[in-house]
Amino acid sequence: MTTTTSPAAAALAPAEVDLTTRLASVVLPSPVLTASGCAAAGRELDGFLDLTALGAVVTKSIMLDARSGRATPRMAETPSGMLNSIGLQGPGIDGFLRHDLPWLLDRGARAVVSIAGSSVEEYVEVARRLRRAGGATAVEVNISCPNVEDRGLVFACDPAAAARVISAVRKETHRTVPVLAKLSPDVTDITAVARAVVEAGADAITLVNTVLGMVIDTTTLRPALAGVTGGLSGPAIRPVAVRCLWQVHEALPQVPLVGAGGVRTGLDALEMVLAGAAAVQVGTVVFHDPAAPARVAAELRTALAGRGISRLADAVGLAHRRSRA
Amino acid sequence: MTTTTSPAAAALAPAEVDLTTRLASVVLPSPVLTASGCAAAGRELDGFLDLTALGAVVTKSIMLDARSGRATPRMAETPSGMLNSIGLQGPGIDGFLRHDLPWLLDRGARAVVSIAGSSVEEYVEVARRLRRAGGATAVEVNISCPNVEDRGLVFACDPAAAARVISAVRKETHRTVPVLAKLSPDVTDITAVARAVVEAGADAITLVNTVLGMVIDTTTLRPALAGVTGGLSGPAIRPVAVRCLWQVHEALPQVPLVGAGGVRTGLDALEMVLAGAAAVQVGTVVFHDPAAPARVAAELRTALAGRGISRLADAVGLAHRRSRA
Amino acid sequence: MSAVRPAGGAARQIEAEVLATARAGAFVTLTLLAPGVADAVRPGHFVALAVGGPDTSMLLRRSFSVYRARPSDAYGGTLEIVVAVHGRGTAWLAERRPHDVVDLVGPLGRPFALPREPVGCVLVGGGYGSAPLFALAEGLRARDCTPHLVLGAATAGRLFAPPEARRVADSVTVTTEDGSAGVRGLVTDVLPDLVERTGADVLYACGPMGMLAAVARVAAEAGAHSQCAVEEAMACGIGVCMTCVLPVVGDDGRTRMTRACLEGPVFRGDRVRWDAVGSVPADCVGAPRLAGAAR
Amino acid sequence: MSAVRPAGGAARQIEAEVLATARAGAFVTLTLLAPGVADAVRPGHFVALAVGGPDTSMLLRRSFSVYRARPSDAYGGTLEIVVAVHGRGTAWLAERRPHDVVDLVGPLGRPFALPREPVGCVLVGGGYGSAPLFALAEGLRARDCTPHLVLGAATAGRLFAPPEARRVADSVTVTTEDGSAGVRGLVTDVLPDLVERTGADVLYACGPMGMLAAVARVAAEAGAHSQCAVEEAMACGIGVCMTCVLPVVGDDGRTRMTRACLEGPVFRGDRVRWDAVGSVPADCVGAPRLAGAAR
Ligand SMILES: Cc1cc2nc3c(=O)[nH]c(=O)nc-3n(C[C@H](O)[C@H](O)[C@H](O)COP(=O)(O)OP(=O)(O)OC[C@H]3O[C@@H](n4cnc5c(N)ncnc54)[C@H](O)[C@@H]3O)c2cc1C
Ligand SMILES: Cc1cc2nc3c(=O)[nH]c(=O)nc-3n(C[C@H](O)[C@H](O)[C@H](O)COP(=O)(O)OP(=O)(O)OC[C@H]3O[C@@H](n4cnc5c(N)ncnc54)[C@H](O)[C@@H]3O)c2cc1C
Ligand SMILES: Cc1cc2nc3c(=O)[nH]c(=O)nc-3n(C[C@H](O)[C@H](O)[C@H](O)COP(=O)(O)O)c2cc1C
Ligand SMILES: Cc1cc2nc3c(=O)[nH]c(=O)nc-3n(C[C@H](O)[C@H](O)[C@H](O)COP(=O)(O)O)c2cc1C
Ligand code: FES
Ligand code: FES
Repeated sequence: MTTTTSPAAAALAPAEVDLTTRLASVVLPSPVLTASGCAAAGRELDGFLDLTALGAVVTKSIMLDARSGRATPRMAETPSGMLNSIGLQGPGIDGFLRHDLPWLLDRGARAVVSIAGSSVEEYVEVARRLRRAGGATAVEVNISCPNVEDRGLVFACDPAAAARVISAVRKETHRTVPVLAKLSPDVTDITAVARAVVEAGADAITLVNTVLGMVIDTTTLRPALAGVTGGLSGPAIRPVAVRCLWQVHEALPQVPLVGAGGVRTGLDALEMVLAGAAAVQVGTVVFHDPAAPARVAAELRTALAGRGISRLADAVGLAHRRSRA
Repeated sequence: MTTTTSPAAAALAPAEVDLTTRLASVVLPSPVLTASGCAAAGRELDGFLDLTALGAVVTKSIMLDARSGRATPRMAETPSGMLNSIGLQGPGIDGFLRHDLPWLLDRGARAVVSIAGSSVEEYVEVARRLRRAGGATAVEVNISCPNVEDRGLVFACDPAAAARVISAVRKETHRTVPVLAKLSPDVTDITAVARAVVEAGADAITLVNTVLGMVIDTTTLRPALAGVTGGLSGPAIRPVAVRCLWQVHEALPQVPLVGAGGVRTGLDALEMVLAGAAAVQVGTVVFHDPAAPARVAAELRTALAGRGISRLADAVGLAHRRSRA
Repeated sequence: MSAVRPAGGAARQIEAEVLATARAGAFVTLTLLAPGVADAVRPGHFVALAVGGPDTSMLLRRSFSVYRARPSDAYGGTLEIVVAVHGRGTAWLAERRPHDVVDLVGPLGRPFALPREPVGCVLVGGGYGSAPLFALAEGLRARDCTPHLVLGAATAGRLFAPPEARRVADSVTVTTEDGSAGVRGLVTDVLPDLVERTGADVLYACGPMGMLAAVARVAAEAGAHSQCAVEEAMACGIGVCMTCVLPVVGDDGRTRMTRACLEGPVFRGDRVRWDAVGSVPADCVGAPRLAGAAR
Repeated sequence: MSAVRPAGGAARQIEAEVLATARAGAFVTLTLLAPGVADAVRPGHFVALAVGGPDTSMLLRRSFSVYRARPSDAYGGTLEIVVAVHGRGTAWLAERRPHDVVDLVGPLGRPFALPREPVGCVLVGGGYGSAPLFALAEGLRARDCTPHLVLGAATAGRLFAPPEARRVADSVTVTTEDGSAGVRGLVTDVLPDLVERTGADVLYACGPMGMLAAVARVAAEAGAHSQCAVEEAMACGIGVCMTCVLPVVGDDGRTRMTRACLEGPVFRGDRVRWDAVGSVPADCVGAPRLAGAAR
């Protein structure tokens, strides 16, 4: 019989655990963040949790101009998940910098600003204005957007296109502000895209965006979403996110990773940390439990303490080292 | 307000619904099949349901030689799904043809025989022996196997490699026996692989095999599966399967499709039919409910009747026509 | 109408104990112990309940108008909701028994705006949409307004018309499509007449989208105000996901895709682009200039 | 030992009503109405229960040894299982109340083989692993065998030792690792002595893998037979998925990865490759010749 040894170290008091984490040049007091598009720009969650205690608020991806987003229905519930097709509704970068970012910073929270574009130029312009305004702890680049200059092909699905966006945004961003490339899991080889964005200057990688899915309404006999297909998120996709983290950490062990995809509990966060994530984002589960990011951080602290792990940093990628041992 | 009109046709009696379906040259009395690897070779399900009433039993993928499969643990439960890493354990084609297929045919059931290989030559040899033995209603080619001749790259992840396998198997298979290519959803562009296998001679396409996933055990701090990564299946992935069916039916409306991925109820089956599937497979849900394929067929019949659809064939791809209307 | 609710809104997340359940026609009413929430509820507010228990495959909360709230009763604050069983989530709620606990977030949204003057009001409810109107009628009476109720449904069984209806309103008119109760027809068949007869200055409505559009039209034709509570599919209920939007005209005259959970569910009837609900009007702020927008 | 169970096995799928629940130390026992199943149960059989209700996120059944089956009692066939709460599925089962219904498939697997001669037997249970041994002891007595029980656990609370233990067995020995009940130590500390004293010809065991391996070793050293019921993670329980395998030597002397749900859970102790459980021995039929097998 193969014995499944649990780590020998004795349990600690939760308060003894050091949860600080590093994403390239930035140190965050907690490894638990919100996920882009699942926390708006933070304000609506205030009161449900302490925004300042989060690693950061990752804001809804912002484009150059105001966008209406798609028609409704924009969502469908699926087993242990949901499908969404919002279409990046938002006020545009200027409105965001005037109203949303200042509120978040005044509140004392850290902001990871997610940016999007439909051309390399649009990403560049959004990054430039963001740099001018200052205040962002990091920039997360949502490259799961169709490239209007290449037949609507999604940037994240092509290593070269992904690299072009990241390299352009990296140039437009102050060197002390890390650039996170957020990848789509809908690719044949996630490590190829990861390598391309790291070579292009990404300081860290967020894994994963939603998985392309679809629901057909069996009453109307049509697609449930106005946008026909949509992004699948929630606990249903967690095994996919963990697999992507594992593969990318295996390929690029030095690159800080941020996990996203169905994190519901502190043990889910720990699972991602063990796979290689230095931080995790809580997205869809916020819709179920608005205080989830704070709860997940507390549960992660307890879980690390119970396993005798005194520093989060020691747990990052630990499953790789233990499975080789 | 956009009104969601449900189909005007009046409800029918379930018995009036014609469930027969056609997969290329073969007509099946029911569109509900088992899924490869989720029903062994049918025998163990006998007693839980009437095997002869199924569209067909799709047998566990068989390779040339006997295989032990992987070490354990081979499974982990996930939210609304599970992960497996069996490693194609089986008796090899000769043992299968001697013991398993004859039992199924004697029992009066139809057999869709799933074959696998680690090289084009292995697929060819398995197909050849299968042809010699006869009895298969169709051959399903599981191309989600690593190609030992190309650094372990999975055939299904490369349109050219996928096409080579299908074209070789098509040549070795009697022309009245349809060849189904079973695709992996883990690709950037499923329609590219679909086109390639159809050009190579596939008579129909099964969508989808499992999604590559991973679970880390937060007690042992190691991968939960001995095989590290595994295949995610069950209702969690249904939106991915429906999306693949939709995309491939949109691209290749003339090609018969077989849906697989999280079918639990008759409405789930209907959803896949509306997306373009002429038949569906019930896989993981059999572990929950051994009689599921029979129940799903009955529920599908009732669902079609309630919507005034008298022939399954009329519902295939209907959501495409209704969403264009 | 388009400002974001100030940060730190009144909404709270609590574990609410089920105190009582009852059947009312096709509906189930749940009475929930909701200290700290019940006090803050105004007519038109809604609450979002987690469904299915800890191992559920249902990730999203279900939204319900508050039927009655008792801020400081013997239990320290209770509220009642009316549940129509629709799919599995509402079925689960209808199976709850006293002492069970449900996770509740509320109060959510903006309530009905009340007139400053003592005016005539007509309150129109479709199906369970009537739920918030009885407390609203009481609130209107407290301001010396004269509330008249119109309750409609497809059939008698789908009417929610509790006994207090006659007590809280100056008149109650019932319509059913099949004539199984009250006047046969739609609420809008009786509405113009009632508005004229009562000289109502404000119409309040809660129910299906088509009914709300009709009420808004009747109000406009009669030169009255209208306040319509919409029901849009909501993933979060708290303003963070952008799934619940509909095209609404702002104070600046421009149309925006507006969150029903945060800036609604109650909207001025003359501000909602009823004909465009479900789509993005071409003149909407940020409407796509070309087809195929980003995910 | 390696033949497939004949098609149309005795297993059935039923909706089993919970008749009674009880706490027993760290365990909960459930009594289930199982007509058509209870009759076919022999000691060592298991049943697989669906957990979590209709909207659950838990897809897989949970397996339990049958503790007692009463084929033809007043209810028309009942069976009892002993549940140790481990994760969410067992927690859900432990929350069931009389009149609740659980979906059950059974009886599954191969039961313990009984000796043809009246011989001495030692029955070893670890934790809830003792559950099937009491009915087994009764069955052995009915064949004029003399059963001796050894029940072990980490602590007294994790022992499952119901009152009838003393009635059904000629002797009962208890061990706990912390000494909180019976002899301090492992069952294997007392086993060789007991086997020698009783001259047992057959050892039966159910419990953790390490314990089973030790029992099989003691049996081999004493020249006795052993019958060991293993507990492997099972996705289907009915033989279709191949998740529950362990390396077992067949009649032909060759090792195969063998399904615990269909050809077990009871195996001859001398046939299981205990040291290789969890791995594929290199001499196993079909063992990989190179690393990296197909998915
Ligand atoms: C502001 C508001 C107030 C409401 N008040 C009431 C009330 O007082 N009484 C009452 O019975 N119902 C009310 N509803 C509708 C109620 O929320 C839905 O019937 C319920 O969410 C359906 O859940 P289900 O699991 O039964 O159905 P399913 O169809 O299985 O639900 C699947 C998903 O779709 C969403 N959904 C389905 N139908 C609706 C709908 N009509 N509106 C919004 N989301 C929907 C669900 O929330 C869920 O996420 C209200 C909805 C809103 C938005
Ligand atoms: C033949 C057999 C007989 C058993 N008899 C009993 C019994 O009489 N009493 C009892 O309390 N338990 C028994 N078990 C163990 C019981 O099945 C598990 O404790 C239970 O499945 C755990 O489910 P969970 O949801 O609580 O745990 P989780 O860890 O949440 O389960 C997750 C998944 O892992 C599987 N799993 C986890 N632990 C085990 C385990 N130890 N064995 C098999 N599968 C596991 C579950 O089935 C599920 O699919 C038996 C197992 C087998 C195979
Ligand atoms: C409603 C919704 C909106 C989203 N919007 C964005 C977005 O604007 N930009 C982005 O990068 N990801 C977006 N995402 C993806 C999430 O940030 C996250 O990567 C994904 O949902 C997986 O995590 P989760 O399962 O925790 O939600 C969105 C997800 C949801 C559910
Ligand atoms: C335990 C298990 C074993 C499987 N084995 C095979 C296999 O041998 N060949 C194959 O083509 N697919 C195999 N599959 C994939 C299924 O046939 C099916 O494509 C997939 O699981 C999605 O359907 P489902 O969600 O209904 O299970 C297996 C799936 C499971 C869960
Ligand atoms: S429901 Fe999420 S923003 Fe309104
Ligand atoms: S549990 Fe599926 S084969 Fe044994």
